[in-house]
Amino acid sequence: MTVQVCADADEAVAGIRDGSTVLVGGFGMAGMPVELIDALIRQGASDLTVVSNNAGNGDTGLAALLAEGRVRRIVCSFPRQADSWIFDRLYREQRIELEVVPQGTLAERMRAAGAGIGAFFSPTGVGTPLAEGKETREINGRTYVLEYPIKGDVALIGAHRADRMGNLVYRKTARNFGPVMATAATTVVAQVREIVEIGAIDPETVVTPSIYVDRVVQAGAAAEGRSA
Amino acid sequence: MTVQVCADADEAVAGIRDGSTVLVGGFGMAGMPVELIDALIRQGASDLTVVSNNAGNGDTGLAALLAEGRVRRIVCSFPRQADSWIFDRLYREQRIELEVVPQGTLAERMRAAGAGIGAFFSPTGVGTPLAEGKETREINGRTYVLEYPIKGDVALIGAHRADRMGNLVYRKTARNFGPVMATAATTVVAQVREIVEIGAIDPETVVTPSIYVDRVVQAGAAAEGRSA
Amino acid sequence: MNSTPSLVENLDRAPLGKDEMAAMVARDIPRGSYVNLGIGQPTLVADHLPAGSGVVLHTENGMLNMGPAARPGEVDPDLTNAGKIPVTELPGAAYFHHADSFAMMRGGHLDICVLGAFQVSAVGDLANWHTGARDAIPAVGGAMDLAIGAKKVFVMMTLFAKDGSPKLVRECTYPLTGLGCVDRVYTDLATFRVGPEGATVLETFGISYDELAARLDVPLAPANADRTPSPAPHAGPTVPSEAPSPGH
Amino acid sequence: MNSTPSLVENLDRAPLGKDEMAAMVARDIPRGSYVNLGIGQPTLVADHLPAGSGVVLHTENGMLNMGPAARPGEVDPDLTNAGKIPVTELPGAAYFHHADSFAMMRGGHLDICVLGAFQVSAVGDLANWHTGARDAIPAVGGAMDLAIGAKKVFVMMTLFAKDGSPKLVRECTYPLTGLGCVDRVYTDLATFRVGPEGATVLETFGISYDELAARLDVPLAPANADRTPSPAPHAGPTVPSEAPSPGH
Repeated sequence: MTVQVCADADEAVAGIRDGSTVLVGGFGMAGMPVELIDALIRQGASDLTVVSNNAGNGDTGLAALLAEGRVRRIVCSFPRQADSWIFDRLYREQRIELEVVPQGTLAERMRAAGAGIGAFFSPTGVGTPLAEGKETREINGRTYVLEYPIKGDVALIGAHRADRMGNLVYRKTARNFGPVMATAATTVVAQVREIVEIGAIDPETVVTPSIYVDRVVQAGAAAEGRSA
Repeated sequence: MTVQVCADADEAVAGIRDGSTVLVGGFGMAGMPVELIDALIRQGASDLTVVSNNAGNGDTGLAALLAEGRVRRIVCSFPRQADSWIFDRLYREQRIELEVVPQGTLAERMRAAGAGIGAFFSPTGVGTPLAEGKETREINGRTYVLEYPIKGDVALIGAHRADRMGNLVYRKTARNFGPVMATAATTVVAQVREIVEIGAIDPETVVTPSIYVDRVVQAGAAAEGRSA
Repeated sequence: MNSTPSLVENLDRAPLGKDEMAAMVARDIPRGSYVNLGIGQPTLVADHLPAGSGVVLHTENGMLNMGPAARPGEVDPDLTNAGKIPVTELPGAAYFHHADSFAMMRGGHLDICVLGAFQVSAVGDLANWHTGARDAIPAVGGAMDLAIGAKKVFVMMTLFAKDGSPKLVRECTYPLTGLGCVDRVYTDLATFRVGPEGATVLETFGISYDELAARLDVPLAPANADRTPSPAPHAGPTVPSEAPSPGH
Repeated sequence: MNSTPSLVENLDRAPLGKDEMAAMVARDIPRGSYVNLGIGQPTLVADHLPAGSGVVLHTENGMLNMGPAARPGEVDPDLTNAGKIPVTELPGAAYFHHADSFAMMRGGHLDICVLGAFQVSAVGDLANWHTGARDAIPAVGGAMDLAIGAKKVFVMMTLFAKDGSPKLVRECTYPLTGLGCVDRVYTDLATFRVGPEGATVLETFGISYDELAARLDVPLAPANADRTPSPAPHAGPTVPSEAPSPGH
């Protein structure tokens, strides 16, 4: 359905419910939808499951959402980082659940959700603690583990540019999880640097087609809106 | 490994062995690597399994390869067309084996081969003759059928432009199966309209990264070569 | 179900022609929908979408926001639809490869697809890829992926085959394309809702509900009536002699 | 196996430093290879690839033909490597999303990946993501995908841990990253081939083969010898007292 071009980040995250599964884009800070996360903190939804590659850095963004006690469970590949002190504390205090998923399996499980695949056999993690308790099968002499889709209620992603239909392009390695998460959530919200007219993006270069995008907001729009 | 920029289509298809599985790009004529198929006819490999969306049109290209009796088995989604008389005749004379695969399953099975997925559960075709004898499973209340990868020994694809590293871009709906087949074969050969210097393709717009491409040849190179 | 209007019997109208059926389908496509139109008759639906509808057309061979068929002089061999017919591109289009295109379908992202059919059953089973004839060459294309993928599947067909056999049936006798996947059926004589609750008649054209029910061997109910589909006997079809059961 | 040169014992050389190990790895990367360098020490390998090697670097966060780390003034927050360090782009680069990037790994398209390790077993099992400490927060990143994906996996590590325990082991005691996935191990004291046939010593640095064999509790063979790995007793390790077994 037609994309909603939002006036600010608050409008972009309106309606996210308690208990939602929220896919959060970004690899480190590249592609991280910082303004959408800040708006989600203001919006108030709690008891969230967050799916993201990392578990927050420093005291802002995803880390701030965690610090507010709004995340019940996090699904990620690499929570432990030099500056992941907020997650570290919550985890050691058993105030947050953690599911560690190999990075490629994390991406592929979201792709499966977006592509209507019910489950898939992956060679990643076979024989390791991360495959414990999972179904395995030998296919053509190689052992695989069965992995299930990860579907989001909401995806919050960062992109470089949107047109007013919702087509998205990214920039360099900030592309990372955005295009995959955009296929895997019921409501997809993109924070972009620039919104351009329909026809201004070359159809050959579109990375996330408009069909996947429900709401777009220009970064900085929230700040401008609040200062007005 | 470094891409081989071939002088003509004959060099591009050299070494294809009898009994190979050959993935052939194109949807109708769009993206069809006609010169590579013509070169394969000259090259002589036989007892081939061909994987392609269609089973040849008219008397040229894939149809001509079939007419030469070089294809033992064809895997495709849509063999029957107004101008598929060569396939039709061979099929009715039981001189060619046919595996009909739903178009999206065909694409996804090749993607699985390229992505190292051992098998996947698809909802397509459940309860139909094309799922007969296949393993099924109910996941979250929906029934899926288990599908296995299709891997090629060789892929012959058509693209619009290559750089001298082997990065490829396509044009409009001629993109179709090319990018998927390029991930799914041991040796990938691309026929392109233009070969440009390294750096001349914007890295944001590359559709098939160079890692997947083994040989490129400019369309028309063969004809020029032979007339010289 | 209560949001559906009650049955409308258009006794004064002639049965619908192809273009009128297409217009009927177009009327039911919400503004801004992402839609795939199957090859053949469903393609006509595009001509009946109002200007500014914001409907975005998908073609399985890797494109969103496909435009109308190319006119002479506009033909680009790199730009065709699923029927391999040269088409055009609208502003805001996007191209993608086949695995991505079918991931879009299979993943349930298309709002509506419109397909032709040989047979549809009252519970929404679809048969549209194979006549079951022993010497026919099977060819499925993207039909099975579309049938199970789109959020809503609309079928557009004549209600009776050339031999007079009904195409809305109790159970499909042709090889299936998908199970329980069809939501609506648009025909020359009537439009139907089909699904787990059976077949409901929404509107008729040049035929009364009772006449329609008599010609079909399918339990039917009129839209928004206080009764469930009438249990027609499973054995001993009530099909009149001019509508033989599908033989092949 | 016969194509491998015979064991070279460099008794006159000091054990290798980090940069010498990186150079040793770089020497064994064929021209034009597609290579992923793990975060940490393996990153150093890039500095030792000869000009014009044509080696193309992959970074898991979605890029091929990554260039060196960005110098001050070149930093672009949209362009980082797997370690989140700002990097640069070389001509002929390509960007792609995470599912495509890991499909590239898992699908076996990378020629070589170079990883650090806590432990490698003689048959090529790898442990490099978790020390097994009860209070450690597990974090795997892309290690498991890389371990099973690349055509060849090279490990670069010191042969002994800081506590003196050997890191080339009979069986990994740390949680595994992948089974039987490592092909070569580059250490300060020796380089090894590992795999189904066990561990083979290719070259030593500042230590003799016999001395090395005495310090490791692993059946070893010298490269290209006419004997298979010596069956060291499974119970009663022959490890000298200065190399305690890994405890944690």
